[in-house]
This record gives sequence, structure tokens and C-alpha cells, in this order.
Amino acid sequence: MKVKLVYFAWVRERIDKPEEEIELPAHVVTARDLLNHLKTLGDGYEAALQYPEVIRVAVNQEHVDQDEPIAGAREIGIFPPMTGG
Amino acid sequence: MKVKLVYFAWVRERIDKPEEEIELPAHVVTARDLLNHLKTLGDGYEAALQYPEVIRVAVNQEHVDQDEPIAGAREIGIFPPMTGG
Amino acid sequence: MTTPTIRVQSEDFDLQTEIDRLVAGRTDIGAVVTFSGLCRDEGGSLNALELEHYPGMAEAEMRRIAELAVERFALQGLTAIHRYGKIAPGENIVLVIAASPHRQAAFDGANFVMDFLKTAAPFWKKEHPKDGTSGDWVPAKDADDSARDRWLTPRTE
Amino acid sequence: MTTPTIRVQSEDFDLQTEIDRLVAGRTDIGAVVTFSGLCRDEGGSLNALELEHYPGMAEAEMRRIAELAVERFALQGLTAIHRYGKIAPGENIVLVIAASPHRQAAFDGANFVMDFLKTAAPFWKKEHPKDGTSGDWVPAKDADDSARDRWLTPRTE
Repeated sequence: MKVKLVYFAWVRERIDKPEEEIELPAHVVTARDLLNHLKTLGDGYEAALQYPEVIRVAVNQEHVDQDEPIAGAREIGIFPPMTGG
Repeated sequence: MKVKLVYFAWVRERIDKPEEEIELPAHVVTARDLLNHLKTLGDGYEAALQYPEVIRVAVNQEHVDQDEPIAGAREIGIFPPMTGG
Repeated sequence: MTTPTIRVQSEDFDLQTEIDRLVAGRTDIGAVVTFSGLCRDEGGSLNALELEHYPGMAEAEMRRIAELAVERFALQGLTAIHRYGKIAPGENIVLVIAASPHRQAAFDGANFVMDFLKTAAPFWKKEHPKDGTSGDWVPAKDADDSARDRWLTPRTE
Repeated sequence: MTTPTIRVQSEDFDLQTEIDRLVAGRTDIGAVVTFSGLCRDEGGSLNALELEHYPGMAEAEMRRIAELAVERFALQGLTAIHRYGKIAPGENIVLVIAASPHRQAAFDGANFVMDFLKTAAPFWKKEHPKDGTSGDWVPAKDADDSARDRWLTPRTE
């Protein structure tokens, strides 16, 4: 499955790109699996996702818990806790 | 003691004047005494002060309880509960 | 200590202008909460409300309440403006602005001022109906006393 | 049901203009509460905050939160505007307006929207210091989670 990933704030800065399309390996089922997979893709990813428990994930622009499956996602947002307002 | 009385809202309408100066009889000590004295001054006063417990009194532009003495007052405001805001 | 701005006036006010006055030249204010109270016409039968006030005492009570709020909530700025005279449905009656570094204090400050203003500031509303009859004075509401009294109970916040 | 007005924009906003849009032609609104959040510079060392957002999702989350507030507090109108891009100290970042027949619902509605917006709307703040160094991303605050969570406990109001 191909999916579009979009990154924001310091996650975007550390991965050093705003978005990309990747092919998801079959063992990636949940949002947490995805973060763990991304961590293996290089130093930037490693730095961005060093503490995956603080990272927020949105599937098709809706917040999801990290243990939710991401099957059917067209776009997955990955970002730090929000600090707007 | 001479004192200036100022009336507002339906108290003013029923007494039919916005203010007046009166001479306080010696037996008028508290704000409640004053209301009871005014009630004897005519039909308008009687109608305005029919239920004296709802009437608010201010001495020199500060709220007072009806059992407070009014000695030394220059100006006494007499009015219904406030409905601003 | 912050000195509140208090005004009793017949003219309308502009919220942005009043906020700008409060925050002008400052960069330490993080949160501004405003409350505006409007003349409401539930049944479509109201021509206007007439606001009567006790000149001098109205300003003094508003200032007293405003100073209590500034101290209790450590506000950086507070403005309270109350109109008098005839006010048509949809028009502004009262404005409170509270400024603070953080949002909850600004919310609480504006809320506190409104609750006390309703029950302690010497203003009275009379209805002027569209049908030309002599209208009634708006009765005071017990709910307003209850709203005020929640600030008087021992603090749990 | 009331449809909230939601905007994500780089331009500033004018409170009175936004309120006028909300109440125009209506005479059933009695209370309008606004919250504006400003860029704050505690130490005098800040050149600007840069607000980044997730386009599309930011609007969708703001709308979701706004609709929850409209339903929960029976609001007659709700506007939420959040800016993005570089914002200098003293400038507006966010605006929430809640309108209701009565004042407490308007206060609660605006307060609720701000608490959820802080913790759920995808916006991030980066500091740009005056000294030209690369600034830090503003860290999320536990206090913001606590402020949100008070709306989730069983209601006592």
C-alpha cells in the first residue's frame, strides 16, 4: 500500500521534508508500527521519532491513537503535540 | 438634619420627583427608619415604598444595609434592585 | 497596580478600538476576553430599552468592582463601559474587557465583573414597547444574585 | 443548527467587524464573549512567533470543536479564526467569539473552544529570537491538557 506522509513542526525539520509518498511494508498495521518503521529509515527519522510516545498521528486529517490500524489511509500526518491558540 | 434624597427607576416614578431635600425627624436613625418615615408622606411615597424590604439604599453613593445608621449623610439614594449589565 | 478604565456614556463603543487602547504598545498581554451585553428583543415587541443610572455612584461602583477583579485575578488591564439612555434591540449596552498573560484569568476577570456589575452597579432598565404603551421596569433576577454569590464561596479554583 | 464560522488566515482580524457579522440583523442575542490570544514577549527577546498549521485538518478540527461547543452550550453564533505565518509581539494570533441569549453560556462556549483548540487543532509555534539565532519550537503545556480535561469530567454545572 502506498501512502502520503505529511510532517509538521520539528518532525518536519528533523526529517527535512514536508511530505513524501512511501510504500508501507506488510508488517505495518497500526500508527505505532508506522512510527517504528519510519525510525529505521535514517538519522533524520531517528531524531524526529526518538520519543514516539509524544508524537501525534492523524489519518486522513483526523487524530488517531497510535494503536489504531492505518489501513485505508490516503494521507497520514505526523507531528509533535499542538501548540496553537 | 437636612438631607438630599435622590430617587431612581420606579421609585422615582411613583414618588414623582427625581430628588428633594427633607428635614429628618429625630426618630429616624437607620436607613429602614427613613423608608418608614417616607411612607407616611403621601400616596406616591406609600406606593413606592410599599415593600420596603426590596428597596436599596445608598448613603453618599455607597450601598448600605437598611439597619445601618444614616447619620452624617449628605445624599441618600433610594431605588429598586439594579438591573443593569 | 493596573488602573481600570471606567466609562458611563450614551454613545456606542467599538470593541477593537477599546482593546487597542488597552494593549497599545504592550507585548506582555497574552489573553484578552471581552463581554458585550446587547439589547435583546425576544418577542419582537420592543422598541427600545431605556437605561437609567445614578450618576457618580454608577462610575464609583463600576470602579470598585473593577479594582476587586484586577486584584483577585492579577489582570494587566480592565475596561468597563456602560451605556445609558435609549438603546434599540441589537445594540450594545455594556462592555467589559479583561487582559491577562493567561487565558483563564482573563475569562474569570470579565465574568466576575459582569456578575457584580449586574447586581451592584446602579443601573435600571425600562422597556419601551412598540405599541406605544408605557412599558415595565425589567425585574431583577434571582439568577443574577446566584451568579454573583458563586464568587463569594470559599475558593476551590 | 447554528453553523460556526471558521477561518485560517495569515491576515489580522478586527473584533468589531467579526462581531458585527455574527449579530447583524439579529435581536435575539444578549451576550457576546470574545477571546483573543496575542503574541507575548516576556523577555523582550522575541522578534516574532511563526505559526505553522496543517492545512485542511486545521479548519476541520476547528469546525469539529466549534460544533461541539454550539451544541453543548446552545450557542446562537460562533466564530473561530486562527492566523498562521509570522506574528510579531502584541499582534493577534487567535480569535473566538461566542454568542448566546445569556452570559454564562457565551463565557463557557468561548472558554471550551479555546481549551480544545489549544490541544487538538494542528498548529505549532516557533520562536524567532531578535538575536537572529534559530529559535525553539514552543513546548506543549500540561496545563493545557488539564484545562481541556475539566470539560470531560461529569458535569456539575
